Order: sequence, then C-alpha cells, then structure tokens
Amino acid sequence: GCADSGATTGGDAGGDTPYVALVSKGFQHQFWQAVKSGAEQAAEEFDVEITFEGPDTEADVDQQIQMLQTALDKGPAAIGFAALDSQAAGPLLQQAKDSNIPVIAFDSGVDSDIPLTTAATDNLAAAAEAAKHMADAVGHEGKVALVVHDQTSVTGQERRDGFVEYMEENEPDIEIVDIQYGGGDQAKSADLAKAIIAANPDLKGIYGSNEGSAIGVVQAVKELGIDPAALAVVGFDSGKAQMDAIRDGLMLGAITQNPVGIGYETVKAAVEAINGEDLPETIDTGYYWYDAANIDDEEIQAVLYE
Amino acid sequence: MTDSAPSGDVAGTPLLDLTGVSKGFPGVQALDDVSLELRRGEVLALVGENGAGKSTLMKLLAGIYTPDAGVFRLNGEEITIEGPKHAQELGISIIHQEFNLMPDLTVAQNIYIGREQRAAGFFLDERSLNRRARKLFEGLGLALDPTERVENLTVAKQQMVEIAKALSFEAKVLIMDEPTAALNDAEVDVLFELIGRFRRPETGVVYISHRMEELTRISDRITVLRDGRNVGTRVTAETDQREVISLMVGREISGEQRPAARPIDGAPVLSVEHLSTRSLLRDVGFEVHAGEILGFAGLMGAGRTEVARAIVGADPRESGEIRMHGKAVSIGNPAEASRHGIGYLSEDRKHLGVLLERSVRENIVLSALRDYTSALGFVNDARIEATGRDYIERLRIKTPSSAQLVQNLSGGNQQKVVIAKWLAKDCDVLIFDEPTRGIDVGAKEEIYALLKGLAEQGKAIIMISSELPEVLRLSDRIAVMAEGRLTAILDNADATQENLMDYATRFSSEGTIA
Amino acid sequence: MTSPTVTPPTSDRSPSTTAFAAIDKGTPRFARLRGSLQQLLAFASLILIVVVFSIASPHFFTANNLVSILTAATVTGVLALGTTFVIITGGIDLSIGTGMVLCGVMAGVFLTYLGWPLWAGVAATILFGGLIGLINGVNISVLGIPPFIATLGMMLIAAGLSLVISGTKPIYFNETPEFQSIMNLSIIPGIRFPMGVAIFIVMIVVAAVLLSKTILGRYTFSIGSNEAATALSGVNVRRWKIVIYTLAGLFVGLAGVLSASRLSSAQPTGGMGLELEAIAAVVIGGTSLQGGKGSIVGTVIGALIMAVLTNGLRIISVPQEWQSVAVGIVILVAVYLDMLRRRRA
Amino acid sequence: MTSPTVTPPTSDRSPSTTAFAAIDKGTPRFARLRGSLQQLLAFASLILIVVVFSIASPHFFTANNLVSILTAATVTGVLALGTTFVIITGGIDLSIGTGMVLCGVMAGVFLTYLGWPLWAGVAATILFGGLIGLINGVNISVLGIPPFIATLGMMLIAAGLSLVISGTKPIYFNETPEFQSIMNLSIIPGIRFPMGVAIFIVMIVVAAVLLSKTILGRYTFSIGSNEAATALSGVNVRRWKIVIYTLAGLFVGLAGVLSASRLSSAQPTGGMGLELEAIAAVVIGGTSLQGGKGSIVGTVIGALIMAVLTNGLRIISVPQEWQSVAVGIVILVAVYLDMLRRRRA
Ligand SMILES: Nc1ncnc2c1ncn2[C@@H]1O[C@H](COP(=O)(O)OP(=O)(O)OP(=O)(O)O)[C@@H](O)[C@H]1O
Ligand SMILES: Nc1ncnc2c1ncn2[C@@H]1O[C@H](COP(=O)(O)OP(=O)(O)OP(=O)(O)O)[C@@H](O)[C@H]1O
Ligand SMILES: [Mg+2]
Ligand SMILES: [Mg+2]
Repeated sequence: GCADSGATTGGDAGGDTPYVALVSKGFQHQFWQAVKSGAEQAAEEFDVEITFEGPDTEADVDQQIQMLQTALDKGPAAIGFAALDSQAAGPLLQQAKDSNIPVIAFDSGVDSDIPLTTAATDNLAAAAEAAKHMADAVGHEGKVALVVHDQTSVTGQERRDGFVEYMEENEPDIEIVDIQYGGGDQAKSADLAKAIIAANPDLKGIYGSNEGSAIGVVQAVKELGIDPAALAVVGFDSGKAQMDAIRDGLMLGAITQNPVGIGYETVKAAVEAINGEDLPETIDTGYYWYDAANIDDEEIQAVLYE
Repeated sequence: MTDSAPSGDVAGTPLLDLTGVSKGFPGVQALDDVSLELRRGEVLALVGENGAGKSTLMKLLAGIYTPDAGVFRLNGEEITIEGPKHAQELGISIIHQEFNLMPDLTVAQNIYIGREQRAAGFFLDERSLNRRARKLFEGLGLALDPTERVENLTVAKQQMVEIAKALSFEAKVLIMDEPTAALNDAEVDVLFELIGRFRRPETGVVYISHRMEELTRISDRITVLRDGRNVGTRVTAETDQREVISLMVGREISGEQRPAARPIDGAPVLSVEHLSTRSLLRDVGFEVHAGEILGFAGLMGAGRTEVARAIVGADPRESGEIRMHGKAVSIGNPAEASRHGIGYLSEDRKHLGVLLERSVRENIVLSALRDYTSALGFVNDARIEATGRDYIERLRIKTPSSAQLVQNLSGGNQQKVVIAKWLAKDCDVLIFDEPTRGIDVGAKEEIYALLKGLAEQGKAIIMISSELPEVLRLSDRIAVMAEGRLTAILDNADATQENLMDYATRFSSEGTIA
Repeated sequence: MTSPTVTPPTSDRSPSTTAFAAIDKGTPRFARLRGSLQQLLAFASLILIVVVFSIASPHFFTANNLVSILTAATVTGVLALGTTFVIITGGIDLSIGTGMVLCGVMAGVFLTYLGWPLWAGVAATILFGGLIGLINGVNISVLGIPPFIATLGMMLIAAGLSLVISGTKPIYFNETPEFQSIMNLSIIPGIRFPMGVAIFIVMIVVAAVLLSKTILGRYTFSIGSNEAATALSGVNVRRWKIVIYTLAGLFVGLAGVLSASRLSSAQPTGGMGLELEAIAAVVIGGTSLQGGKGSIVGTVIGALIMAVLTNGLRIISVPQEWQSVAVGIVILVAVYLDMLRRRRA
Repeated sequence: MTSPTVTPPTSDRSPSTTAFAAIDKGTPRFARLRGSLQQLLAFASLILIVVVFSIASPHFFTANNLVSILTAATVTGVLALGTTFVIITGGIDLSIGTGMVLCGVMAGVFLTYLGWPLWAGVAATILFGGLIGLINGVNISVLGIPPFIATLGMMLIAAGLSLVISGTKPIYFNETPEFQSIMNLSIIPGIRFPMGVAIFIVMIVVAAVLLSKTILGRYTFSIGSNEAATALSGVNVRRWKIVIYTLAGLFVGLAGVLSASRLSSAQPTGGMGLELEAIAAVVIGGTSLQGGKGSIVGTVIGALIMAVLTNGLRIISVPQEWQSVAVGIVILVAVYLDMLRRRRA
C-alpha cells in the first residue's frame, strides 16, 4: 500500500487547531489529488486541520450535497466548496451562513453571494487558448472535433464553449465536425475518438477537454497508427501520460491549470476568513499552455503533476 | 355401482363428453383421437402406462393446453375451455400430478388464492380467510392448520392441501391426477372418504392412478389409454386387474409373490449406529448386507426419508456413526457419500431428483459423470450417448431420444430417469426413497426386477416405501419407524401388513425396540 | 380383484391424525417467533453500528446528524420500498435510478417549462414515474422480456431521455420556489426535521400496509413464490405484474420529486448506481432475489444500515478510499451473520 | 401428424418402441437445428445492425473500423465470457468491473513497484483475479451469502482497494514497456490487428470448449438447472461453485491485464457499470439469469451487438444523448424478437 492519508486527520481531534472541511467535485482523479496536495501544503503552513472529499463522479450532485451536509454537521471553522451545482447547494450554504461558517468557493464559481471568495481557473479563457493553438497547428483551416469529459457540468460546458466560440469568432475556415462526451474515461474516450476519426478521414485536429479525454484521444491516435503530424491533438490538464505524449510528439500541447495553487489558495483564504480578514472577490489561479518547447521550464513544471 | 347412474331428466347426456381429441408435441403425439365420457355420479378411473397421455388429457380439460382437434361437451353443451380460470368457472376442478402450491404462502392463502376474502375491496380479511379454511378442513375431516406455511409441510400434507383446494370449489367435475402417489394407506382412506362425499348425482370424478388395487375400491368404470389412444372402457365390477393391465401394456404381467427367504452372507456393508438428528431421529441403528433388500415402512412423517438424508449427509447429524464394510466413514455431504459408494434416490422427484431443463442422457450420467471424463476433464459424449440409449432401452423410458429434455417426459418416465442415474453409478449401497411413486404397473414390475437384480449382484439396498404390499414383496427384512424411532426390524417371514401397521403406530410412550 | 388396502388396526385414522396434530401445534407459532426474532436481530446489527459510531465520534449521535442520516436515506429508501415489491415477485428493476432522474427532469418540465401549479406538477411527475413502471410491466408481462433486460433497456432509455428533454442542462425551479420545501421544509420547530423524511415515513407505512394487508401484497408474494401455480389458480398474473411494476414506478416518481426538491433543481445526469444501492438495501433487509420472501421493515432497516454506514464513516473521517472497502465488508458481514442465524434457527 | 402406432394389444411393447424409433431420428437433429437456427437468428440481428450502419455511413464497414469495434469489444467481451459461466449456474457477479480495475492496479504493483519480469507480473495478475473470484466463491458457497450481495460487497471492496493500493494515482509501466504490446501489438502486417483481439478470440474458443466439452461445463449447467438435485446426485456443488467463480475471476484478471495494457497504465478509478454491460451482453446472447441455459457463442454475439451499436451510432454522429436511448431500444427489440422466435419454435 502507498496511500498517504496521514495529512488528513480527523476533524474532531484537538480543539485548538481550526478545522477546515473541503468538499470538492471529485477525489479520485489526479487533478483533485493535486488540489488536495496544495490544500495540505497550506494546512501545514497555516497550522489548520483539513479534510478533503468529493463524490465518485461529477454527476453525483446528490452525493456531494450529502458530503456538504456531513461536513457542516462536524462544525468546521470554515468550508471550502467546489459546487457541482450552485443552486442545489443553496439551502446548505444558507445553513452555513446562519451558523457563521465562512465558505470559500474553489475550482468553479458558486452562483451565490454566500462564498467570500472564489479560487478558480477561468475555463472559458483557457479553452479559447487551447483553440488558438489548435488553429495555428492546423493552418487555420479544416475539420476539428472535440472529445469532452462531460456535457452537463459547468467546467465541461465552459471548456467546450470557450473552444467552440473562439473558433466561430476567429476562424471561419475551421469546421467543428463533432462533439462527443466520454465521461473522462480513457478507454471510452479512445473508442469514441476512433469512431470520430473513422467517420472523418480528413480530420485535422482533436481537442480533449480533460486528462482522461485527452489521453483517450492520444490512445486512439496510437491505435490507429496515425501520423501525429497529420492530426493535431490538444489536451487539457496534466498527468504523466499527457506529458509523455507531448514529449513523444503525439500531442501538440495542452492547457494546464494550477490545481496545487487552487488547493493552496482555498485553504489560505479560509484561514484568512477565520481570522476575519478581507478577501478579494476572486482569486484567479491562472492557466498555462505547455508543449514540447516549454514543458521543462521551471514555471511550467511547478504547475504540472504526474 | 354403474347401473346406479341417475335416471330421469338428464339421464341420457353424460356429464362430460370428449370426442376425437388429439394433441401433439414436437416429436410426440400425446393424444390421438381420444373419445371418452364421464357419467353423472360416477368415478371414472383413467389408467395407462407412463406417457400414455393421461395427464395431457386432463390438462386439456383444465385449460392449460389447447387441443389440436376434438370436441368437448359439458352436460351435452359444447364448450371451449379458454384457460384455467375458465375451467374453474365451468366447474372443472383439478389436482395436478405435480404440485401447484406457493411454498411461501400459508395453507389458507394457498387454498383461496384468487378468491380472497376481502374486507373492503382491496384489503384482505385474513381472519375470516382462516376461519373459512378451518371450516373447510373440519367438513373434510382434515387435520391441517390454515396458518402454517406450505413450505414447512411434508409432501403428503402438501397433497392434502391440493385436495382441499380442489374440493373447495363448487366443482361439478373433479379431476385427480395420481392423488395418492404421495399418500400412505391411512391417508388414502381419508381421500377416498372425501371422494365419496363429493360424489353426488350431479357430479363426477376422473381418477388417475397407477395403484391397481385402488380402482376396485373407488371407481365405477375404468378407461384405459395406451400410446395416446383409448383402447377400451370396462365396468369395474365386471373386470379384473389382469384384463385392465393387459389392455394397458398389451401383455400379461405376472405379479410375483413374496420372496423366499434368501441366505444373507455375514458381514454388513452399511451399518448405522445411534443416528440422531436435532429435528426428529432418535438413536436409529441398523445394518444392511450385501445382496439384501432392507425395506423401510412407517407412516408419513415417521422419519424414513430423514434417515436416508442423514446417512448421505444431506441433513446434519446430531450424533451417530456410519460404517461401510465395518470401517467408520465420515460423510458430510452427498458427494462424500457417493464417494464411499452410497447413493440416494430422493422421493421428491421434481425438486431433488431430475434436472428438468436438461436432456435425458445428461440426467442419467450426472452421478457417474466422472467415469465419462478424461484425465484432462473432457467428457466423452459418444459414451454418454451410448449409456443414455442403453438405459432408455433397459428401463423402457418413453422418450423420442436421449436428447429430449426431461421436462417433456411423463412423470413416470422421469422417475425411471432418476433410477437410471443411480444404476449408471456403481454404488455398494443404494437407498431408494419411494422408487415406484407414480410408476405404472408394468414399469413397477420392471423396477422390482431391477432392484432384485441389483441385490443379486451383491449390492445392499434400502427401499423406503409407503406401499406395504410393495415392501412385503421385495424386502428380505423390514424396518419399521414411528416418530423418528425404529420400532421393529422384522424378517420378511414374520411380517404381515397388520403387524407392520402395529409397529408403525407405536408412539414414543410405548418405547422402542432393543 | 384383491383388496390390499391396509386399514390401521385401530378403527379410524387417528394414528396419522394424531401424528399431524403433534407437529401442527409447534411450528407456526415457532416460525412467527423466529421471523420477528430475525428482524429484531437485523435491527440489532443496525443498533450495533450506531453505537460504534457514537463512541467513535461526538458528532455522530446528535439530533442534527441523525436527521441528516434520515435525509440521506430518504431518496434511496423510497426507491427501495417500491423495489421490494418487484423483488418479492422474483423480478428486478434496474431502471429506478435513471428513471428517478428522468422524473426529476419531468418535474422541471411541468413546473418550470409548462408553468403548471405545484400540485399538478408533482402529481404529474409521480404519474410519469408510474408510466415508466407501466412500460416496464408491459415489456415484462406482455412481451415476455426478462425483467433484467427490460429494465436495463429502460435504464438506458431514461438516462438518454433525461439529457434530451432537459437539453443537457439542469432545470431550476425558479417559477415555483415552494417546490423545494417538499423535501426541505422543516416541520418540527427547533431541529431541522425536513418534510421529506416525514413523507418517507408515511410511504413506509403505505408500503407496509399494501404488502401485508391487501390483495396486491398477497399476489406479490404468490407470484414470487410460484408464478405458474398462481396463474393456474386463476389469478391474472400478467395484469398483476403490470400493476406491481407500475407501483414501483410511482415510488420512482415520488423519489424524483423528492430528489429534485432537495437539490432545488432537476439534474439530468447521474442516477446510475442508485439502483444497486436500492436493491442492496432490499436484499440486506432479508428479501430474497429468488422471490417469495421479504418485508418492508427489512428494507427500511437495510436502507438505514447503508445510510448510517456512509454517514458514520464520513463523520469519523475515514479516508475516502477506505470508505467503500468498509461498506463492502460491513455488507458482507451483516448478511453473513443473518445467514448464520437463519441456518441455526 | 398421425401416429403409426396401432398394433394389436397382444404383442409386447414394441409398438411404442417403433413409434418412437421413427421420431428418434428426427428430433435431436431437429432440436439441434432449432438451436443453431436461434443463434443464427441472433447472429442475423447482429448482421442486420451491421448492414444498416454500413448503408448509413461509408466509414463504418472498413477494415480499420471493424478492428476498432473488436478492440472496443475485447475487454467487456472477456469479462462477459467468465460471467457466462457464473450466470448459467444461476448466480451473478457484480464485482467484475471494479475487480478488473483492481487487477490492473495489481499489474502495476507487480511490474512497476516490484519490478517483476513481464511474464511473472502478467501471470500473477491473472491469478490475482482468480483470487478475487475464489473469495467470491467461498463467500457464496461456504458462507452461504447470496451471489448478488457477495459480489456487490466485493465490488465496493475492490473499488476501494484500487485507490488505496495505487495511492489514487495511475501506475505507469515504465519498467516494462513491452507490457503495452499485449493488447496493442499489431500481429497482422498490413492492417492493424491488435494482439488483444487475438487473445479475445482465443479466449472465446477456450471458454466454449470449457463450457461444452468438459465436466466443468456440465456441472455448470447442472447446478443452474437444479442445484439441490445436483448435490444429491453426489456432485460436490460447493466446490464446483467455488471453481466456477474462480474461473470467472481469472477472466477478470485477464481483462485487467488487457485494459491496463491498452492504456499503458493502471487507472485506479472506474469500472463501475462495466458489470452491467458484461451481464447485458450475456443476457442478450440468450443466457438466462434463472440459470441452466446459455452459450458462449450467444455471449459473443451479445458483446458484438453492444459494441457495434455504440460504434455505429457514433460513426453516424447520432447526438450523444440519443445514443443511450437508441441502445436501450435496440436491446429491448433484440431480446423481444428472440422471445417471439422461441415462443413460435
Ligand atoms: N410439454 C410437452 N412437450 C413435449 N412432450 C410432452 C409434453 N407434455 C407431455 N409430453 C409427452 O406426451 C406424452 C404423454 O404424457 P402425459 O404426461 O400425458 O403422460 P401420463 O399418461 O400422464 O404419464 P404418467 O403416468 O407417467 O404421468 C409423453 O410421451 C410425454 O413425454
Ligand atoms: N420441509 C420440511 N419442513 C419441516 N419439517 C419437515 C419437512 N420435511 C419433513 N419434515 C418433518 O420431518 C419429519 C420426517 O419426515 P420424513 O419425510 O423423513 O418422513 P417419512 O417417513 O419419509 O415420510 P414421508 O416421506 O412418507 O412423508 C416429519 O416429522 C416431517 O414433518
Ligand atoms: Mg401423468
Ligand atoms: Mg419420505
């Protein structure tokens, strides 16, 4: 076994260190693990206790609501929350407010005035950045397709819409031929990318909107033995497989967020809220384009995770 | 009794009249142009070999199958039976050969299923349902508890529930398909009394049975089916067993008499000592020798089946030792019993005997399958087929092929398949629990001959049977049980039906034998 | 013809009758005792789990948290109630999870898109659930498709339709803000005791009465116990099976209302996996997948065991990856102990 | 149909024997014909679907795309093969999806963390799958836990353990880059025909032989047909059930190797839902959940129907929300037609 659960200790241990409960949108994926590790860094630095949990899939709104409920029942000093659906969490956020528990939103905005601040990536802008690089790679003309991880979540929609809108506004000669959703599952994304490629032999590029989707697309390209020069693959987030694909030239490049920063900033903001300090309305944690050229830069390496 | 048919207004028309009825299944013409009439106030016995088509005919009447051809008349009026419910509404009530009970429901709930006592439309009135059932049982003289769950009843009591259910309808025609197969003599008496009470000038009973001796007691006329055809009807009083049997099987059967005492060689093959179970058995001990048939007699629920199940490890033992050839063996399940050379043929054919959805040959080789398997685990289908064919021939199992599914065989032929299964496996000790249940007279003789043959080959045989004549005829010695105890082990020469019955009704207060 | 009939030496049939009588007296009372003992013991393992968590964390056994547990159990519990009927008939319903999601979306359509009044929208949603069940029932009963496949197909169809109808976006109940009070309204001043939990409790009673006191319940058991024999007894098995699946569908509709109300929104995704949770609750409660046996009390205990476990493990902050391991083991142990008990009894 | 049997009652029973001898020749062949016809027709609906898609899109019926379909069917197909045995015994295995994920993680542990040689790591992974199956088998057979619950528990435990063991991170096969060729190596020059598909085909043959030619297969059918009668016939049912679940576990282990090899990494998440897909393939293929009936050919056809549908709907760009509706409807229709056919036959 190699689970490191040491950092997340029980919320009710000891009375003097403040306890911050983080309820995220997931916990199994690398991205959320990176957020968690950033949160743990901050917890150590500011001497607070944290727990970090999230539903099994990003479709489990109900499970997340129950986690938030349990977190509230544990009487934390502050809550960090990445909402799957802001409105669904409304009554519980109100309950938090009534109990004077400060709420910090992270990853994506919570559509409510209760959270004191939001630590997040601007997904629309990030996706547009991906589109820009895709357009350059395909020579500003031809067919491209999208493999998106989810069609109902805000991040899924923003990463799709940011990409599509950029193309519509700036690239009249680029045609988006298909948008498919693979739930972020690699094998499924690979299978559907293969179907897209089969149906569009003259396809010039595919964009995968998160780690699983992007690696799935790379997998499809590998299995079909397509020349990477003929089909540009643009990804999102990091992870070892994606980084390897970029180094091997199978993937043009990808957008990375700063998940460690998101986790760190969330806990930091929570501590500041507990101490009654003023907080900015949003904390932009930023995004970066990385490709074979800059992948080993220090600045980029700092925001990537394996 | 035949001439006592009611004279008067409707005297001419029979109660039920079938003409030219045919019914075929893939590969089998079960009924071929059968005509038959049931007169008012009579009990018509329907007999025939296994697979002759008796049950099929009755299922047509019950609305379960639709005929390929034929006309049905009830009280002279032509009818088309649309389904089981319709049959009930027409006043035709049937007790099927195989049970049709819901094991998870209580006795009363089973009897009145579909005719529930309702308090307010949708709601049930359980109490009055039970009251009604209790009244029914009182009227019929049956000792049944309406609130007992059917799964907790013995086979015989389940049969009683079926009978009570059939009689609870205001039926005009009562069809009984081998109702006594699971009953012992005392219970048969109860049943016959019930039939007597049911028989009125406006009703009629079709009675199917393989027990020839019952026919004289209960029936007015006897109709014989053979290979799906009506081969003749006789007035009971004017015929005898011999004629009926020869109509059935197309030849004469000589019922042998009781065996001459045979010498039994010294050492016992199987010895059972101090066998007890939590539920019933108390200190049962006996021995069986090579070449011997040890009969087990007793009333239903006496524990004979339980002895067998405890020996082969199908039920847990509380105490007791089992020796094979003098050596103590530990048997925890039937597989171990089988490895030690003990085979058990269950009385509950449908649930514990056959694989209904598998082929005849697969059933036949099931116990002995390892003998048909190579070291690498491959089965030899050619040899299996040959064995299947062999037993189909030897036991005259009526089936179009060895690939036929057992569920398409008639009840008696299914029984033969189960017997073949244990013949195919070479066991030292064979325990047959009600081996002739539901088997026609001809086949019974064959099975008797088989059992004897097996004994002569040196096998030790235990035969549990509720038919005393059968026990007396076959057994070298007879063990009698009552309430989980062994009350006697008699040599055949010392046994009579009367003293067997006497031992079978020795209840605990009277103590056990030494 | 010889007369071989052996009449017992004593004049009448008394021997066998007495033998019967002896057995008769003992069994039913004993069986009833055993039945209630079993449920008592299933209840006992629930209590045991509660006690363990109460000792492990001071936050567990608080009024608020217990209400949270009941709230968490409500939606799965309502689904499990309806499923109990289906499983007792020997069937299965895999469409309850995504069916519930579809019903939530339909609530959004009725209330938000069509602007129907609250009561009409809620009623229509529940009936829509009934319609899903009705289609399942017809597929199974009339077309003869096995329940597993019929409801698996419906599971996929409902999942797709939820997305199609909602346009893959959540629907919010902005026109009828009172909608969220169906689940969330606090009906006991002082502590948060949501109306949804009260509705769950009422539905438990309704389901229990239906199962044990009505003709519907009787046929449910009868079909599960021996479908062919039930049909032979003249019961219209086809029709009753349709009724039973429709009933399960009505519960699905209600669960859709409750879950949408709780989230103040109709989420068009998810629901997959919920069917396994509901079925697990039913089976942990002692209902047999073979059919013929089961009880509403058992199902409720099963649903509570699942909800208490999930909540308790979170409260004592067991690392999330260990939580599902723990739930898996507890389910195995709980059912195993139940088996042991039955075998002994 | 007229019966030729009207011989005088004096002769012995030869008439019936002759009557049946005549039929004797006919029926088994007829039955066999009917059996193969049925599978032929199931096959026909697969062909029909293929034809429809081929007409709808020129990109569907290409060598490359057909290989893609086979590749997509491989992992689910291998799982379905093992599950066929379990389902024929009348059992069910819900743990195959997450069990496969756990096996993938164990492959990572063996090959990457422990640095074992390729063959040893692969063998150990497959055996680890067998171990999961063995535990299921013991829980079901010795402890008497119903299969649904036993494997549901294992499903949760495996899901949790995958995360625990992997530390919720994917494990990459850097030490053994050849690992990925197990699934991906192209074995036919010219077109990309991956080795994984070849392994799938070999496994189909192995499973078919096991089921129809060996004592294991016979007992699988016997147990499913009537477990109690099989036990009383002297078959050690407990042991054979353990063997059968273990066998299914070995297939799970192999599926774990194939899926990890395909992705060149052990992904510790997912797997849930895969069990329903595999079971659906088995049941669409005509294997009855009641047990006692089934075939490997059927399962393969079922798996192909699912894979072709998913691929084809994507190729013709059916909007994704409609895809699951379409799959659901096709499953219902396919199984319904199968029912009709059987009822007629
Ligand atoms: N559903 C069926 N499918 C195919 N064949 C059948 C079916 N039911 C009965 N048969 C065949 O029809 C014939 C008549 O069977 P039936 O059950 O009527 O015999 P029976 O006279 O009642 O015999 P038994 O005394 O053994 O009960 C048999 O050969 C049997 O195999
Ligand atoms: N399924 C059951 N549930 C509860 N008790 C049973 C069950 N089966 C049998 N018994 C009881 O076990 C005892 C022994 O029955 P067993 O079947 O061994 O008797 P038997 O002598 O073989 O008689 P028969 O087979 O004619 O009924 C009886 O008291 C009976 O009531
Ligand atoms: Mg019959
Ligand atoms: Mg008996």
